[in-house]
Amino acid sequence: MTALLDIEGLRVDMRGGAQILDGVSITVAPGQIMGVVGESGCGKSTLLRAMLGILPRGATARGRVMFEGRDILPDQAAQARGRIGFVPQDPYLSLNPTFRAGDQIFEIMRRHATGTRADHRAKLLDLLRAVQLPDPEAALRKYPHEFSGGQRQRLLIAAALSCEPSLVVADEPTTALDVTTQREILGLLREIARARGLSMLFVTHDFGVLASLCDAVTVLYAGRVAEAGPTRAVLDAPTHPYTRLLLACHPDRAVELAGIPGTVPPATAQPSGCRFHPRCPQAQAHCADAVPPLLAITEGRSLACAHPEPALV
Amino acid sequence: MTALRHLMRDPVAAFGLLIVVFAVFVATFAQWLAPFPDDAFESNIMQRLRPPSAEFLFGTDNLGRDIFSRVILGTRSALLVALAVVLAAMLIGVPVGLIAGWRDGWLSEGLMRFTDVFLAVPQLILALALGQLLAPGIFTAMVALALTYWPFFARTVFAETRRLRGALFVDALAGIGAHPARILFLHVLPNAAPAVLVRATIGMGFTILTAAILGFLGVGATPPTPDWGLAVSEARQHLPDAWWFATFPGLAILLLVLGFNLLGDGLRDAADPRLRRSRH
Amino acid sequence: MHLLRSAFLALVMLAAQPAQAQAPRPLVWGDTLPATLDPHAIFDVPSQFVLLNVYDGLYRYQGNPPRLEPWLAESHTVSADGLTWDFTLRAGVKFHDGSAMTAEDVVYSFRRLLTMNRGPSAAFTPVLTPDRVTATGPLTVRFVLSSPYSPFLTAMPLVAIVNPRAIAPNVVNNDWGAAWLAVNSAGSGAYSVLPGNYQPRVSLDIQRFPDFFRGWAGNPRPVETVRARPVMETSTRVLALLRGEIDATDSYLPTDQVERVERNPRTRVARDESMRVFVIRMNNMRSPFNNRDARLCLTHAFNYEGFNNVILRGFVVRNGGPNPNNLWGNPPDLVPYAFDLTRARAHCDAARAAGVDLSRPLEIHVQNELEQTVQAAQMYQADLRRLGITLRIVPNTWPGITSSTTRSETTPDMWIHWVSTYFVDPENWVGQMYDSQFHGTWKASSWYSNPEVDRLLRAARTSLNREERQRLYADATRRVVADAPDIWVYNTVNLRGLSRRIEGYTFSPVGSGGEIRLMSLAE
Amino acid sequence: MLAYIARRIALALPALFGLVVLTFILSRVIPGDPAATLAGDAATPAQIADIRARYGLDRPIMEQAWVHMRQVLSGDLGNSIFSGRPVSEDIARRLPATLELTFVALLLATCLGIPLGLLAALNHNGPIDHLVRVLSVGGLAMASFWLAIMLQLQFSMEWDLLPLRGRMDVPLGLPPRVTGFLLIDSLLAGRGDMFVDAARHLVLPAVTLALPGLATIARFTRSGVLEALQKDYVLYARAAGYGRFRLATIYVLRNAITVTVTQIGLLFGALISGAVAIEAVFDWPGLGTYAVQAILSADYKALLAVTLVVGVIYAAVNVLVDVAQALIDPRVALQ
Repeated sequence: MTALLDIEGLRVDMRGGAQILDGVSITVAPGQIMGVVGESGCGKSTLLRAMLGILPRGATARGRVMFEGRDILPDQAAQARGRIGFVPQDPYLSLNPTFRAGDQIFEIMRRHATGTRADHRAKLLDLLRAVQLPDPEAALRKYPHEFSGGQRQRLLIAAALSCEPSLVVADEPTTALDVTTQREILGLLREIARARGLSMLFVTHDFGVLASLCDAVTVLYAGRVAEAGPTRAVLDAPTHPYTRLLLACHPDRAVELAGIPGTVPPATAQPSGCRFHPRCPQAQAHCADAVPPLLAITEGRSLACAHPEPALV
Repeated sequence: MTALRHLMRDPVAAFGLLIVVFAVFVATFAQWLAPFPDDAFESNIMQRLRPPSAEFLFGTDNLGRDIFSRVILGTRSALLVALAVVLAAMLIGVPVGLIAGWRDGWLSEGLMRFTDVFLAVPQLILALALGQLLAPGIFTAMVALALTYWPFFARTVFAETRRLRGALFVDALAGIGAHPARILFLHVLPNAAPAVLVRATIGMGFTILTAAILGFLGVGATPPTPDWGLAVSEARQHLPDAWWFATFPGLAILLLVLGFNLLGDGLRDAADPRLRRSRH
Repeated sequence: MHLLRSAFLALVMLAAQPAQAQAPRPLVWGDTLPATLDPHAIFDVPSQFVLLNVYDGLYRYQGNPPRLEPWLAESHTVSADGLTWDFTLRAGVKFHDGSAMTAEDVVYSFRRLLTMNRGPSAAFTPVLTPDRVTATGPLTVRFVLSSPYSPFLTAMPLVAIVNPRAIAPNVVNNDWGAAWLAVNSAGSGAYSVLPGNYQPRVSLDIQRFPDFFRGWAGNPRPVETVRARPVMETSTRVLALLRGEIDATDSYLPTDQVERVERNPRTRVARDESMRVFVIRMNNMRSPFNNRDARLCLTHAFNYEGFNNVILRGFVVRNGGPNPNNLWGNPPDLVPYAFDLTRARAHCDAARAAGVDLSRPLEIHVQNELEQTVQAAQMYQADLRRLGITLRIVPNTWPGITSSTTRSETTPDMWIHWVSTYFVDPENWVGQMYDSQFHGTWKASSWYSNPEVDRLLRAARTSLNREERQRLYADATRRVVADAPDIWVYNTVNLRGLSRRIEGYTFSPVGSGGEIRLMSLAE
Repeated sequence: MLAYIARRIALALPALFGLVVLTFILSRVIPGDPAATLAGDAATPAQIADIRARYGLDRPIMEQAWVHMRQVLSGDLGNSIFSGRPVSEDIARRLPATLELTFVALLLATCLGIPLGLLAALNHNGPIDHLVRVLSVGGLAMASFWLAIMLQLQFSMEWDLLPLRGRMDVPLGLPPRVTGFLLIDSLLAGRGDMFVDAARHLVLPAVTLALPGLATIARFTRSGVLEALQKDYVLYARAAGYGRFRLATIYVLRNAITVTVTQIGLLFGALISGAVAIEAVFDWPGLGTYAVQAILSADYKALLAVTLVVGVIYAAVNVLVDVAQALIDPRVALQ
C-alpha cells in the first residue's frame, strides 16, 4: 500500500532564525484518518500551512511533502489544490462576510473543479445535502452572517469536498463550536470520510476527538514528532513521557495543560538535544546533548525518546 | 514615555516632530531670525516685486517687503492661531464629550445631537459663514474655527468615555463611592488623553490649513499681518510675473501642516493602534 | 438619386459643422456684471453696462469730457422758477418688442423708479414724487419739482425708460415686475438681452437690436452678439485678455499690468482721464478727526508721490480736492497738499497741544477685493508709524462699510473709496460729499459740517445760472479743501485692456467706454 | 434594506433641523444692517426703513423665526440681499457646476486612489508603498488654493497647455441646458468639440480638488487591504486556492473598501470645502464662487442658503455612502 501523503523531514524556518518545524515526518495512507496532537505552539498549524502552501511571509519550508506521488512543496501546493480539501479552525472568521456563501465556494470550484457552472451548482447542492445543511438552495444565496456556527462549518466542509479531494486537512474544526455542535460535526466528518474513502489529516488538541475519529495519531512537540502510532495503541499505552503527561494531566480531555511543568519553548530558543528535556520527569544528563531519533518500536509505532516509558520496551 | 520612544523609532513621525520643533523655534525667535523684522508692517515701495536674490532670499512682495522675513514672521501667527483654536475647541469639546459620554438619557442625547448640527456642514463652509457674519478678521476667524472644530473633540472624548465607563476599574471606583466628577477628571480624562492629544495634533494641521483658506478668501488675517494664506491671495494679482510671491508662503503652509500631520499619524500609532480609523 | 443627393447634403452639412464653429467670434466682454439687470433697482458702476446698451434715457452723456446730449428726448424747457420741466420726446422710437415709445411709457418708468425707491431714485426723491410726473401729450412729459434743483437734468441719464407692455404680464404681488426684470430686459437700447443665457454675475449675452432708434448708419460693421463674461480675479482677467479668451477687461487694469498688455501684439490699453476720485475718508465727528490740525497732520502724511507714481506707476493724476480736476466748477488754482512729514509733525504737535489724543489706534477700513485700497492703507500705515500714530487696517466690503455709514457712531474712523461719475456735475462730488444735509449717506460719510459751505452748496444746487454755480462750487471747494476733512489722492486715468480686434472704442466717464454700439470688430 | 435607509434618513433629520435653526440665529447676529445693504449705494435712510418693513425685518424675532422655518421647508431660501433675486434660483443654476467638478474629482480620486492603495499594500514596505505614503501625507498637507494657483501658473500661464479659467471657451457657447453638467449636456447635444473643451477646462480644477481625496482614499485602501490580508478568510481563501490576482483585487478589496467608502462620505465635505477655494482660483461658476461673492457683497442670505444647501447635500451623500456600505457589507445594515 503506497501512502497518499508522505511528509518527510519537513523543516520550516522563519526569517530571523526561529525554527517552527524540524524534520517532521508523517505518512497518511489512503482512507486513513490521521490525527495530529500537541500543545499550542508545537507547530501543528505550521504543518498544515506548509502542506497547503500558505506559510506566512518570511517562512521557508524544506524537506518533502509527497502527495499522490508528487512533491508539492516546491510549487507551494499549487498543483494539489482541489485535491486537498481544507476545513479551517474558525468557521466564523473564515468566510468573507461581504460575499454570498455560495459564490465563495463557486470561486474555488471555478478554479479547481471540472465542468460548467451548472455542473458546479448541481454538485454543490448535492454536497450541501450531504452535509445536512437545511434548504441548500437558499443557503447558496445567503451571506455568511446569516448562518449559525455549525451551519457555517458544514458549509466549509462542503467547500472542502467540492473539488473531489482525496485528502481533507482539518485544523481543529470544532473548537469554535459549542459541545453539541462539535459532536454533530465530528460525526459528519467521520461519516463522509468513510463513505467517500477519504484520507484525512486532523489537527486537534482534544484527545476525545482524537479517540472518536482518528485511525492513527502523531504527537508533535516543539516542532518535532514525539511519537506516532495507531490511536488506540498510543492512547492506551503512551511511550513518550510527553504523551503520557499530556494524557494524564487532563483525563477529561480538557485543553489546559496545567499538569506539565513549564511551557513549550519559544521557537527562537529551542533547547538542545531532546526538546522536551527541560520539562521531562525522566530527563537525564545526555538528553540535553543528543537529539533522539524517531525510531520504529513496533508495527506502525515510532518514538523519539532516549528514556521511554518502560511498559512497552 | 514609552509612547515617545515608540514615536522616535518611527522615522516618519520623528521627521514630523522635527518640523514642528523647528517651526516652534522659528516662531519663538522670529524677531531675531528674520533679516528684516520690521517688514511685518513697513513697506518699501521702491523695491517692490524683486525676484529672489542674495539680499531677499524669497524676493519681495507688492509693497517691497522681504518675503523671507514675512514667511518667518508668519510662522508665529500660524502657530498661535492654530494653538488658540485647538485649545478653545478642546475647552468646549472635551467637557461636552465627557458629560455626554458619562451620562445617559436626554442630556447625553441632546448634547450629541447638538454636536451633530455642527458636523452637518463641512467645517470650512460653516467657518466661512460664521467668519463673515461676525465681521471678518483674524479673531472672528479663530472663533469660527474653534466653533467648528470642537465637535471633533466632543466625539472623540464621548467615544473614549463610553469605552472607559464600561471598563472594570471605573466600576470599581464607582463601587467604593467615588464622586463622578472625580472619576471623570482623575481617571477617565487621563485615559482619554492620548486620543485627545492625537486629535489635537491633527487639528493643528487642519486648522493651519483652514485658517490659510480663510485668509486667502479674505475672511481671516488682515493686512499687514504676515499671514501665509493672505500672502498667496495678494500674490495672485501679480502672477505669473512674481511667481516667488505666491510660491514661498504656500510652501511654508505645506511644510508646517506636513509636520503636524506626520506627527499626528505617528502619535496615533504610538498611542493606540485602535485609533487608526478615527480621522476627521 | 434622391438618396445620393441627401447623402451628399448630409456630408456637406457635417463638413460645414466646424466652419460654423469658426463663424465670427462674438465680442467677449470681461468687465464686471451688475447684481441685477433691473435698471431701476440698482445704480452702480457695473449697472451702467446694462443701462447704456440695453436701455435708453431721456438724455445721455457722450464723449470725454462728457457732453449731455438729448437722447430719447429731443429737447426740454424749464420754467423760470426752476420747478417745471417739460420734455419733448423723439418720435419713432421702438422698444425691443417693436412697440413705439410714448410719453406714458416715460411716466410709467419714472413712477416705477420712484415707487420702488431703490438705486438711482435717490437723486430724485428729495424733489420729485410719482404723481408729479405726467404726460402732457403723446410725446411730451412734464416734471414738477418741489424745489428748484439744478442738477435735475444732469441726473436724467440715470433713468432707463422701460417698456410697460413687456413688464405688465410679469408683475407678481404688485412688484412692478421687479423679479422678472431682474433677469430679462424691456428696453429700447441698441442691444437686447438673450434671457436664456443669463446667469447673474456669471454670464450675460446681448444681441444687436436692428431697429435701434438712432439707426446703425454710423457703424457699418456693428457687433452682432456680445457675451459678457466677468472674470473675478484681476490677474486672471489680464491673462484671459492676453490669451484672447476675452476682448476687454474692466477699466481698472492694474498699473502693474499695463506694460504687459501693451507688449502683446494682440492687445492694447485704452487710457482715458476719467472723473473718479480716490479718497481716504475721515470721520470728522470723532476725535482726533474733529481737530483741523490733526486732519492736516494726517493729510500731509500720505505719500501721494509714492502711491501715484511708484505703486500706480504714474497712471493717475494727482487730484487735490473732491472734484475731479477736469470738471467745471473746480477751482483751477487749487494747490494739492503735499507729502511732508515735517509739516505733518508740526500739525500733530499743534493738535496734541490743543489736547487732542493721538495715541489711540486709528482704524482704516479697506475694501478687501480692491487691492489699491489695501495697498494705500498699508503704505499709509508705515508712514504714520513714523509720526507715532498707529493705524489699524480693517478689511471690509462695500456693502459692509456703506451700511455702517448711516450713523456717525458706526462710521469707521477712516475708509477708502472712489467717487465715480454718477452724473457729471459738481453736485456728484463736492455737493453730495460735504453738504451736511446728506449726512447718513456714504458719500457724506466724513460727517463734515460747515454752515458756510452748506449755504454755498445749496445756493449752487438751486441756481439755474451756470456761471453763478461755477463760482459757488469753486468757493465751496476752496473752503472744504482748506478744512481738509478728507484726503484726496488722485483722479483716475481709466485703463482698460482691449483686444486689438475692437475698433471704435470711445471712452466717456459715464459708463467707462462700455457702449458697444460704437464698436466694431476687425476681420 | 429599505428600513435601514429610512432609519438612516431619520437619523440625519434632527441635525438638518438644527442647522436651519442655527442659520437663522446666525442671520440675526450679523453686525451690518441687512436693510441698508439691500437698499444699495445711494440709499437714503427713508429707503432703508422702507425696505426693512418690506422684508419683515421689523417684526418680532419669534415671528421672523417662524416665517424663516416655513420658507426653508417649502424650498424658499429667501431673496439675495445683493441682487434681490431668489437665492434658490441662483443656487440651482450654479449647483451643477460644483457637482460636476466634485464628481469628476471624486471619480479621479477613487479611480486612482484605490489602485494606488492596493498596490501599496501588496508592496508593503516596498518602494511603491513608501511613495504612496509620502503622497498621501503630502496631499493632505497642501493648501488647495495654493496648489491650484501653482498648477494654473505652470500649465496655463507658463506652458499654455490648459485653459486658465471657466467651464468652456466663450465663443463655443453652451450646449442646451438639460442636466447642467456640461460633459453630459454637450454629449446630448452631439457636440464633440464642446465635450472636449469642457473636459479640458475640468482638468486642472478637478486634479487640484482630487488630490487630498486621492491621498485619503489611497491611505485608507492601503490600511484596509493590509488589515484584510491578515484576516482568516484570506488565509482560508488562499488555502482553498483562490487566484492571487482575484484574491487581491476583488476578494480583499471589497472588504478594505467598506472603510474607504465611509471616508468618501467624509471626503465629500472636504471636496465641497476645497471647491470654494479652487472655484475662486479657476473662476468656476459654481457654488463656491457664489459663496465668495456673497462674502464680498456681505450677502448673508446667500451665504446662509449655501450653508444650508451644502448641509443637505452633505447629509444626502452620507446617507448614500452608508447605503453603499451596507450593500458592500451586508452586516452593516444589521448594526
